[in-house]
Amino acid sequence: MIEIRFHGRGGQGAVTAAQILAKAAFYDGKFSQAFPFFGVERRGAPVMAFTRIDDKKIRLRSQIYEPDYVVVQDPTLLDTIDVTSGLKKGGKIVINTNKDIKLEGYDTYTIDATDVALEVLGLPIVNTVILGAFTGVTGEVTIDSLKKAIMDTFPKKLGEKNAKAAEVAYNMIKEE
Amino acid sequence: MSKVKIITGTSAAAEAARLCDVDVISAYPITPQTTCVEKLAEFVANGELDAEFIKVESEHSAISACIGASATGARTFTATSSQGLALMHEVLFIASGMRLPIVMMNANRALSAPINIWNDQQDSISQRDTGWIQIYAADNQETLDSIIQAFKIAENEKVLLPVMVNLDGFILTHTVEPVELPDEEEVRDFVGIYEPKHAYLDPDRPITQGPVGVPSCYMESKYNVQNAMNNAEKVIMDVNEEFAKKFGRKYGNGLIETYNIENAETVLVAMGSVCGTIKEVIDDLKQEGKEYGLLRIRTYRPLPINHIREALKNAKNIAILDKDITFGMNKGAVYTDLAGFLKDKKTTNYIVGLGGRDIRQDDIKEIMKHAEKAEDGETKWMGLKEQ
Amino acid sequence: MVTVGTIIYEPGNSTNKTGSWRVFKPIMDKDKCVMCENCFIFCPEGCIKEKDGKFEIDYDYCKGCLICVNECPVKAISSIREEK
Amino acid sequence: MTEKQFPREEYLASGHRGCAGCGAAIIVRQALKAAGKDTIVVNATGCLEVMTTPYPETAWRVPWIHVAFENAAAAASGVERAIKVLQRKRKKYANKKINVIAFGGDGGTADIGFQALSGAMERGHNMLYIMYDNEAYMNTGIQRSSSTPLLASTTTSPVGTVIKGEDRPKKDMAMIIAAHGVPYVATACLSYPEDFMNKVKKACEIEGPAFIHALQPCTTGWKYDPKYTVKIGRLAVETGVFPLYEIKNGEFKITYRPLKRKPLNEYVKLQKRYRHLTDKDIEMLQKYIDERCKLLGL
Repeated sequence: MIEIRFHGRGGQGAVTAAQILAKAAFYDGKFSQAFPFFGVERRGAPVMAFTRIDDKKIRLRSQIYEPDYVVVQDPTLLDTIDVTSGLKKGGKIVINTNKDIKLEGYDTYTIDATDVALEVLGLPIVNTVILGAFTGVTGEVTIDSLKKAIMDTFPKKLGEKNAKAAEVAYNMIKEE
Repeated sequence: MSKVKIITGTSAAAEAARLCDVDVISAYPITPQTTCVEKLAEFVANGELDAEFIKVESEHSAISACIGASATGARTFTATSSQGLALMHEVLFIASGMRLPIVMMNANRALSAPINIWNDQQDSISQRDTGWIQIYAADNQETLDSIIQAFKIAENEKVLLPVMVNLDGFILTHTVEPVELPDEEEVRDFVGIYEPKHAYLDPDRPITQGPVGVPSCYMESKYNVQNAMNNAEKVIMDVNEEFAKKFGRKYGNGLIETYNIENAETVLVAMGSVCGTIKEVIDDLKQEGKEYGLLRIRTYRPLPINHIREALKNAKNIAILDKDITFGMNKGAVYTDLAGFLKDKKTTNYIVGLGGRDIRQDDIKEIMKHAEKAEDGETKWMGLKEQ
Repeated sequence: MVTVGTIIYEPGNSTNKTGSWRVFKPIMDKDKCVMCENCFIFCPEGCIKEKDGKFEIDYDYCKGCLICVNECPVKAISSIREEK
Repeated sequence: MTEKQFPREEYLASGHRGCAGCGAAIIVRQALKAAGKDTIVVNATGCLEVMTTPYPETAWRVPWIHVAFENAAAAASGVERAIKVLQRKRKKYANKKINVIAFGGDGGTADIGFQALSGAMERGHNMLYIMYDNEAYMNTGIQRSSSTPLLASTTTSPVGTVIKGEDRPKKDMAMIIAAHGVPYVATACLSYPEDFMNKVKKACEIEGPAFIHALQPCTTGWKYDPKYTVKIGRLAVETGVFPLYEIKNGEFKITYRPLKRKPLNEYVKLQKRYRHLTDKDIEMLQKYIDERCKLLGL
């Protein structure tokens, strides 16, 4: 079973990202589950969301403490939160930042998702962009399934734009 | 055509109500149920469900309007959680006493104070004696399937009791996972149309519903409810079978579900989503050559006493998990219910997951180990921090 | 046997004879009555009924409140002590 | 008078257990004669419910439901919407206009049922709510409600050595409901059956929520000879204690205007709940009533 943790701020769509990833895995023929960290956070506050992916039906209902992957949607979170908490040794972490960051002991990937989002979507909403990067980095889901999952999460036009944004990020990170 | 969607538990509940073509919905928002009524409001607003949605000003009015609607002959659905369910309390007795087959989704959440929006089962457990059938779902698929079954159970002429389908707050309500949505036509064929013979208000048949139950009739009236509960046991099993035949899924015998119980001396008894985690642990330990079993109580009311006793007949150590507490007794309600008819067994009670305290696999392992050795019968509060 | 849901299926079957409650008894003088309907519409029991164009008091149910006596504009209803 | 003024059909059967001279029974008889057969009654817990339905007997000849004390308006909401959806989806109650009438006492309406009532009125259900106001909790033995008038004695607003009767004025339910913007609000009294029944008819005909605040003299709670139920109701109106008006689509209209308002004394002297009043008390009350009548243009 693969476990992924998303870090974001309330309103940035971390929960939606976790759900889209779960959908994408399902379209790949796998079983999946996604859930938010059940907090009391409001818009702007740090939030977490989780995805589990497995080849068999997922029955586990506890929270995720030792993820295989971590996704960080907002670089400012790095200052206040231990984003690598519990991350498995050598685990991959994908961070939205325009800086070159390396986190000791982990496979760190960076992408300026805000820039991509502004360019493709015209909005600084990074959740689909960073999912594209995550897909490129990990290969845990296929880019086609990710795009499909994005398309059926948003209304038609918005879905197309977001799928495009994910693909741009996917290609960018692949080329690195 | 059935189709699989990745949806939350509350969406699954809303989808079930839509598939059952409910006539009247009356509900009030409360975390973590809210997304269910939002979804239903959306269905009605988009014409995907032809129903009247009464946007009441409280849960008390929600269930009261449900009674009015059901007593007029409409298929009626509501949803709530925690404080909302507690606010409904007095009216819940009235729904069962009037024999109205209302179906409710309850998102299990802790009760104040301190205020807490997270999961435990104190809310529905506290409504144990209201005469409602109580089903506890273990995942989102079961939530959807149970609500469909609930209408068929509730509206059965031998039953005619309201049904509460419980799902763990956040753990299921806010988790997305694959859920198969059965074909609408097939569901409607399965549940049929609600055509009450006993209770409906019609000027051409002026009946009096909810009269004064004088001492000469009150006991009989309540005995009727108990009889209906007795009948419900078989009806729930039959509906579970019938559902399996039509839709290919079943939940134990409808009343209880067992897992690896035949190989195990130590058996855990639990309700709701934690059973998934327990199964996972059982499978892990099996690989290490250790055998543990699970008895999941799916139907808490009627409590299937004979089925539980039979399932546990070979168990040596019985660990009963409660997401609730009976203050002043230091036991959970499930434990106190079961202890009465498992007198010859060694039973230990574990209070778990109150107010959203996560139940980890390690907690389950600890319970298993503890139950094997426990002698004193003391209740153990799992994960309690030192004060 | 108590019905399912304790429902009463026979409308208006409250046939218990509340006339036995009476201490005073209204007596209607049909000749004086002008059919103004005051007694009829003010009776809490609905036991003043029209029969053959005249009002009659149904003593099976009249509790003897004497509203009719008090509201009759032509004094067609008088009261006496109930004899038991 | 040759033409029949009032319908002969009875929808509340004799044999109910109301007190001799019960005003609530008169209100129900009159209201149902006006509403007719195609009516469903929702009843809050209270005297009316208790006295009419000791199982297995019922005084009701229309379909009737009682759920609890504080939720008649909510239960009626459910009945009304169920009729609507069943007419639409299942062709039940086809081609029939069904009146949904809720009866609640002052406690079940102005106090414990206030929230449910406010919700139902605000939501626009096509129903009529009739508050039969006997100005205290009569079913439990004459305790004060928010509808108990100033200085009236009840068991929880007793005449003591320090406090003499109810110390708060009566809550104005009709105006509160009018503020909800519902299409029809009226006050009524059983002593004016034509006026009351006209209002019930209008309330049933109008689309949307309607509310009638009906004053109901209570022989037991107000402590008077049962034969005076109608007379005391009439005096309440003639003195201006309980003015009769309606507010139809926002338009206020006095429906009965006494030629000359009678002095309050005539009203209070018949009721033992007021027997402790001094001349000064009556003067104070008279002034209070005069001011209120002035506001209404009476």
